[in-house]
Amino acid sequence: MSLLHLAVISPLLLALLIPFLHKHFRKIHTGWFLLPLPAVLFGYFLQFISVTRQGDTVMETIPWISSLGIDFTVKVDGLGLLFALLITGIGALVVLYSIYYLSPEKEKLNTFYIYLLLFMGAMLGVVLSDNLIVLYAFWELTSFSSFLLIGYWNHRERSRYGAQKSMLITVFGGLSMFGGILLLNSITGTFSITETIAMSNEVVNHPLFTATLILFLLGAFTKSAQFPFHIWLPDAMEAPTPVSAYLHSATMVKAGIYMVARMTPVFAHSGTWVWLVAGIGIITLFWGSFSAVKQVDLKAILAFSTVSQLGMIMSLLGAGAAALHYGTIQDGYYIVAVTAAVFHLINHATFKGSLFMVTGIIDHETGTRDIRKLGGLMNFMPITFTLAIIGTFSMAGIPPFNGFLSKEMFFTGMLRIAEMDIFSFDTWGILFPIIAWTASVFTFLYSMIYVFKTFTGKYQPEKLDKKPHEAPVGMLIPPVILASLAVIIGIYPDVISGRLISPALRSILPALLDDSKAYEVHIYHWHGFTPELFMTIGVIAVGILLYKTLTKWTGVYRAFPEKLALNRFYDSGLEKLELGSLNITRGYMTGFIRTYLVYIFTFFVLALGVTLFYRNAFALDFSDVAPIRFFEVVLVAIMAISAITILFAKSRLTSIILLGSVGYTVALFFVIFRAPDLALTQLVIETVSVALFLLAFYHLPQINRKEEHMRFKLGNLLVSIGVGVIVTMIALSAHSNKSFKSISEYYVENTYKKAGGENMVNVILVDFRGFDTMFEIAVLGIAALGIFAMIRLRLTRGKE
Amino acid sequence: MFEAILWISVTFISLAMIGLIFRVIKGPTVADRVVALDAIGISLVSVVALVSLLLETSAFLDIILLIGILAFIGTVAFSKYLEKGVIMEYDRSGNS
Amino acid sequence: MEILMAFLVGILFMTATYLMLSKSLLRIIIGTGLLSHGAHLLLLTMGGLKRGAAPLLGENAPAYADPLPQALILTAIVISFGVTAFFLVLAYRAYQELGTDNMDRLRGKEGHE
Amino acid sequence: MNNLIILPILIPLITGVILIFFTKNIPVQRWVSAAGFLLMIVAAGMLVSHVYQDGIQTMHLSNWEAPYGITLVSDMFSALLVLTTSIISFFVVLYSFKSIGEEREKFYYYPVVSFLIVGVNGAFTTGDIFNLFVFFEVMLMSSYVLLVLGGTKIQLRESIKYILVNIISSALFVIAVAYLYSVVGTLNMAHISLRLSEVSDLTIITVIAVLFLIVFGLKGAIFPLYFWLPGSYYAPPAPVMALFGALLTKVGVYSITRTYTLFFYHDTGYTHELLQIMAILTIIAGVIGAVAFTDIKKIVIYNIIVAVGVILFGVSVFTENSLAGSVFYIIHDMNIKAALFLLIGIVISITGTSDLNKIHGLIHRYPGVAWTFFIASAALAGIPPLSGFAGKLLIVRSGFEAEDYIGAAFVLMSSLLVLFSVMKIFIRGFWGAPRAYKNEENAPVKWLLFAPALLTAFAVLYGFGTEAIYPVISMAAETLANPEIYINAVLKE
Amino acid sequence: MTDLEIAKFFAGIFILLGAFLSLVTAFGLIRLPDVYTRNHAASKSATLGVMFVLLGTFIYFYFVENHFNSRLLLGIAFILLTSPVAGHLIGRAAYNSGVKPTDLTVQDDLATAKKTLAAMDQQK
Amino acid sequence: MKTNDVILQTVTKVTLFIIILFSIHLFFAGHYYPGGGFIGGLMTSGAIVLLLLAFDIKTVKSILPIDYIKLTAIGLLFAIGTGAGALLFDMPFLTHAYTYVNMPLLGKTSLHTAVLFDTGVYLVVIGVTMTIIQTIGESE
Repeated sequence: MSLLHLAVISPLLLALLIPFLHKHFRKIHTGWFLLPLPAVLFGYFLQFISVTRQGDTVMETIPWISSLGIDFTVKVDGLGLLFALLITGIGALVVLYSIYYLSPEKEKLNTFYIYLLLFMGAMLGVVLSDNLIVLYAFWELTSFSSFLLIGYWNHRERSRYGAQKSMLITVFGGLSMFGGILLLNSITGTFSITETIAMSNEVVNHPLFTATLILFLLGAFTKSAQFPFHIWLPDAMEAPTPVSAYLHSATMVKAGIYMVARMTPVFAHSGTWVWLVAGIGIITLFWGSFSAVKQVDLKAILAFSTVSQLGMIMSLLGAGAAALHYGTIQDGYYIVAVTAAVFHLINHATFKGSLFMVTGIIDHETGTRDIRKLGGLMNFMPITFTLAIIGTFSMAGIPPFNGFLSKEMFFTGMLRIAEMDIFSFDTWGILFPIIAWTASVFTFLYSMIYVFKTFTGKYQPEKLDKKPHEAPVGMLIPPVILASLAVIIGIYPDVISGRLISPALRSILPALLDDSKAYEVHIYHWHGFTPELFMTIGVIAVGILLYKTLTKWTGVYRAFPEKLALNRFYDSGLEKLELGSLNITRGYMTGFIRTYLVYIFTFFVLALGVTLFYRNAFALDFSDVAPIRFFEVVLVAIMAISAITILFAKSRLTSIILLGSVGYTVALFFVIFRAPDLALTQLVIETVSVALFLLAFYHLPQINRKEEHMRFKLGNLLVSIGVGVIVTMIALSAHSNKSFKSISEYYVENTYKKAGGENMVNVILVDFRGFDTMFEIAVLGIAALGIFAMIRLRLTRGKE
Repeated sequence: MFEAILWISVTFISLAMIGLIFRVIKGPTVADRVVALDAIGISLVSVVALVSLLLETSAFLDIILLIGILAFIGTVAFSKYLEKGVIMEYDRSGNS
Repeated sequence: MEILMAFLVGILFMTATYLMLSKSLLRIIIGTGLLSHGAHLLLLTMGGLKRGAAPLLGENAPAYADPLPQALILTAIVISFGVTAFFLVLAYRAYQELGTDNMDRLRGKEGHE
Repeated sequence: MNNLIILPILIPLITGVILIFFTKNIPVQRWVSAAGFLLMIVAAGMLVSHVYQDGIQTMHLSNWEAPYGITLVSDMFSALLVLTTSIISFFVVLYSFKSIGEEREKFYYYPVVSFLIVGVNGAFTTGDIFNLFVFFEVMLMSSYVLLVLGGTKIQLRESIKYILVNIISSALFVIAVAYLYSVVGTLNMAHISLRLSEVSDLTIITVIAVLFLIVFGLKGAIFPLYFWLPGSYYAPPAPVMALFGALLTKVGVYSITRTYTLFFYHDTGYTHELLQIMAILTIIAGVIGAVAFTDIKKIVIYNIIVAVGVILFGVSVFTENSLAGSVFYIIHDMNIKAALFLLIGIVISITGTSDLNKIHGLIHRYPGVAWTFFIASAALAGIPPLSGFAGKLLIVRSGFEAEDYIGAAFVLMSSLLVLFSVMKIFIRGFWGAPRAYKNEENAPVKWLLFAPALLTAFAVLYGFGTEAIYPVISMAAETLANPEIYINAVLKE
Repeated sequence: MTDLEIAKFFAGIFILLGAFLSLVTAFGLIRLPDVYTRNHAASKSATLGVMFVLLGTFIYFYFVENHFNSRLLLGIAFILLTSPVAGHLIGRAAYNSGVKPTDLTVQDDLATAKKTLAAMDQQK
Repeated sequence: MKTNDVILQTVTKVTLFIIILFSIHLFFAGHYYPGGGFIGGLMTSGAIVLLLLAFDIKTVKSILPIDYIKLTAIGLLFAIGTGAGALLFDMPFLTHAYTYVNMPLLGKTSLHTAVLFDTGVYLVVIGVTMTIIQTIGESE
């Protein structure tokens, strides 16, 4: 096990220790034990920058299930490292923040931190695994730890709802991706991502390519809350705010982005990929920002904003993938889009992380997140206000914050897309910049709503539970760090461009950027009077206009039919699933044994009948039959008549007697077919059975057949005739297909010679097949025990 | 000749059995049925004897005694059932 | 003869099925009795009914009936006897506790109890 | 001559018989059965290692050469199942100590459980088709007794249905054997396989194959034949339910696997296609049922059906990999089903109900139970790296490789709904505001949790240690995929 | 006629007679009016019939096949012993369970006796 | 109603003897003629049933104070023991051994471990049938 592996699973290992730490150091907030870990890991991963900057990678392998090609391979390359740094860096800040946010008296800190560590480890595993199966395992672990974190306050109905929803949707995606992984594996024969990328040509030309691609994208889209799977994210806001800041803005939701970026080299050669990723991304962008505007809960605004920002990154990745489709860099023509994606990924983590923390502070200090109750907080919490301004302005794409830079690049990418000629991009491509711009307007709008509705306007103390004041320092440090990052990156973007962005790009577009000099990222503040600049100015202008006239046009949202809301669709879908299943199940599981038997017998008749017919198996061969003798016919007649008469018997006694007569006739058959042992046994057994019948049925009421209707009888008759016919037909065919001599000859020869007996049947019973007999008497013994217990042991319900 | 006799006898007994079965089915009382069943049991003895003769084997002769025993036990059980409604009493000395 | 027996077995299975589909517990149990008779006869038939002496070496016959199916049937008979006895007692107890032998009333509510 | 192979059958048999003599002495009942079962685990473990080292183990009972006497055959598949059965039954017995109640203990509960295991292990081990029938009957008879033991109303009512269905399936088994005997004239499974491979006209064999599918399908609860199962398994107390859920259907599944790999592999275009369709329908039906109910017993019971479908799908694909997947999965499922049933047994003993609407917030007082359940549920759904995963991976991948995309997709998506159904229990029953229950104090939760917790731990180990088990499993799959290995081991010495 | 044929002849006679008696039994059982008379027919003639058949069988096996079969003799003895008892039990059971004799019945001694007994009990 | 069963009881005593004799014959003849432990056991229990019919359960219990369930278990042990005996000689389970000996009076007779096995069957069958019958009888 290398140090790298240890780094990946160290959060999981620490999670095991948490219960002990929590139990024995009650006085210390459990979070303090956690804090060093992400910090140290962050430092550890920083070292790798020098490696990835050279275009090198580090790879370590521990064999796991090598027979299936599943090994725990950790690979650090530009993309993985970028994410690892995000996870550990923001992780450290979130842990610090949580120490002040969660009260050790009121909350179960041990479970909280176990979940958090599980998540952190899982996330590191996702971004650093080179083996798809291991990646998938960690992927599901993120879903589960997210489920647990969302349901942390599980006494709340909404928490449970949100947890279930997020789990269902993300696990659905995970399974789809698993299917994709397996399909991919059946094409390439490997689970290693590195090897798969090397084989991307074969993948693209495989007939199953599109299916594989879609399955992978389902995984990525659900995790990254892309339209229409985004509905889980707003409900996930039931989690404690540190969790939202960490999982639902900075890391987990980015796992989908990671996946798309990671698989771009494999899939991006096809236009489908470009279309789907860019298309879904842009729709998500628009829908998220559009929906965010109508929210009144600060966290909900941020949730929809996250959805929309993720859509933006996704669409950029899709647009950039075209570079691979064309197989050339073309002067960074499409690479700008990928660069923007990676860049915005970082930016989003900074400003959204800080905004979530700000929201947490507001919630913590005022007791509400409802913007209708808030207002004028500027005076009470100036630092928080400053942080919020930085965060929202960056989010809205206002210079000089980092969001502005990536937004500019985003417009560039979208404008480029319109010029592509994949599928129908030449005709529909023009929609991309238009939607992008519209969405940016809404982004601007909700950013303004967030900051100004909360911090400016009228202070409404009567609606608040407590008097607001500035948050404790510990709680402010993490958002301050993030906000300053947003500013620093905004001013000096090249701090990260060479160290983080270029190596990541190299991982996303390996074939194009093998030569490390091929493309160096440089981010400029000023491009000249480009269309992008005018678009930004337009966004701000229209945004301000819309903000001022907010009350006049929000009716638009009410016009949107509630019935078509995706949430409604999910809820009713789930309800219908349960109810429908219940109805279906109740429909056939009637509890009537007769129904079950009808199903069984019908299946018996149909399956065998169809097989007989379809395989043309029915055969009739008279050559090998014993002659029929008179008294045999008589016996057959007696038996048939007795059996059929039972059907019409009206009294229980008659039925039993007729059954007995069938049994005795069977014994006679045994006589004429030369089976003396059988005849003896059958006679005695039949007698005992009849006696038992009489004993048992002495207590049962007379047969009442009046309740049986004609249709009922007719159905039964049909089924029974079918059964009889099938049994006969197979018997005839089986008899006519005798292909081998029975092994019985051996018994005839050896019964005396080797077993020292003369009665073959008996010798078979006690010697050749004595084992059968032993367990046959065991069956009898068990039956006796059962009968004894059944009659003697009578538990009443209370004793159960 | 001998075989012919056997066949005739088989026919006789077969006919007899059919008659007895008729009685079993018809009743009218349970006692009638029991009587007929008893007779069937006894006739079965004859049938088995005849079959043994026809098949020229002594393998089935044990069955004869067996049927006799069973028929007897059966009849006793039946008649007790008829008479008392129970077949086995737990304690006869008591007022069962 | 095998062909005739095949038909007889068919009839036994038919009546057994019909009885098992009815509502009265008694008829159902009688159906199971018929069913096992049918199965045993079928096993015998499938072994071949060719003439031959009873499988006793004392018979000194040139050919014997196939002893193997006979042994199997014997086992099957005994087992089905055990099962039938158990079933009968169960029926008796069930009637005592539940007060009905009508299978329709023995359905049990799904998801309750 | 190696007599090891018979010990997993013989030990519980002797244990059971001895226990009959000490009916009223409950400590003896408990500890003798536990000791016997422990011994059985040891024997089964040794058997597995023997099979691993020396290949298929056979034993010609009564020393009669192969097709004439009864032969016990332990290939890796059966040895593994025997081992799993032994372990599960041991834990169920431990669990029963404080769960089943003294009345039942006095009325042959432990002997009958032993006999049940005799039947199950015997069915896994035997190499003779009629002997298989006999072991089925041992198993069924024991299950009848266990089902009805106690004689409550619901038990009596459901027993009738259960017995009726099984009588029918037994009769069908007999006629299936009869037909087969008519065609091939032998009963030894290896010999049957050998002779079947020499038959030129296979049409009737196909029909018989379908009949066998129906026979075993009734026991293994595949699609149109499983209707009896939910009601019957609902009635008995938790440990019995665990035994049934973990073992009984698996015997049916085992038998289908055995016959469809050893006998009926000549007309796969028809038989295995049919099996596949039925497997998929089984999955769908099971999932629908699992999702439908808000009763914890029902939910887990319907999950049995899903698992049966998944395993049989692997069998129907019929490649070495898919069979390996099925072997993986069947062992996993036995283990995890036992754990789940025992866990919901604990829940019922705490709350006194199995209605999910009346259970809330158990996690606050019983975190151990809750987390064990959580892990077991995740394992059930095949979440990596827990135990169901490797099997599902192999099955689905083989499905893709064999171009049975739809079936593989159903297997995959069944995981989601399975997870949904069991997480429903977790979310509604364990989460939520805590509440108090009557008789809560009387539930010996700590003792009861022991068995399922260990079984769940096995599930985790099984998942993580897949590589360690893999050679064993692939050996089992290899034997299944190549019938001649089996035939040679039995017939040519 | 050889010994063998003589034996066969006697065996045949016995068997035929026995079979005939069985037929008569059946005839009786069908034609006779009530359970008591039927019981009469069954227990007398059927027993005799079967004993004849068995005797014939025994003779045949003993003289022709040279096979002395003790169970056959035991069987004859058994039937001789039990058949009357069985008849008695059925008759009594029928009476006690209240089966009415046929209208042709002239006299019911047991009923009278029972009445007397009952009357005596009452007097006490 | 109290009845007088003198006739039945007297005849029972005689027939009982015949039945038992017959059952023992069937049991021992098994290896050579039709019969065997199974049918022998059934006949023996037939005899006991006849006793139960003619007398009553309590009387029969005092004559034959047997716990039939334990009898079943003993029978099973017999059968298993016979099989397991072979294990001691490192032979497969249930391997039988036999030899022919010349006994005075009886002539050539075989000593066969299969008889032991059959004894197990015999005991089990008696045990089981009597358990069933007696349990039901007592429950009435």
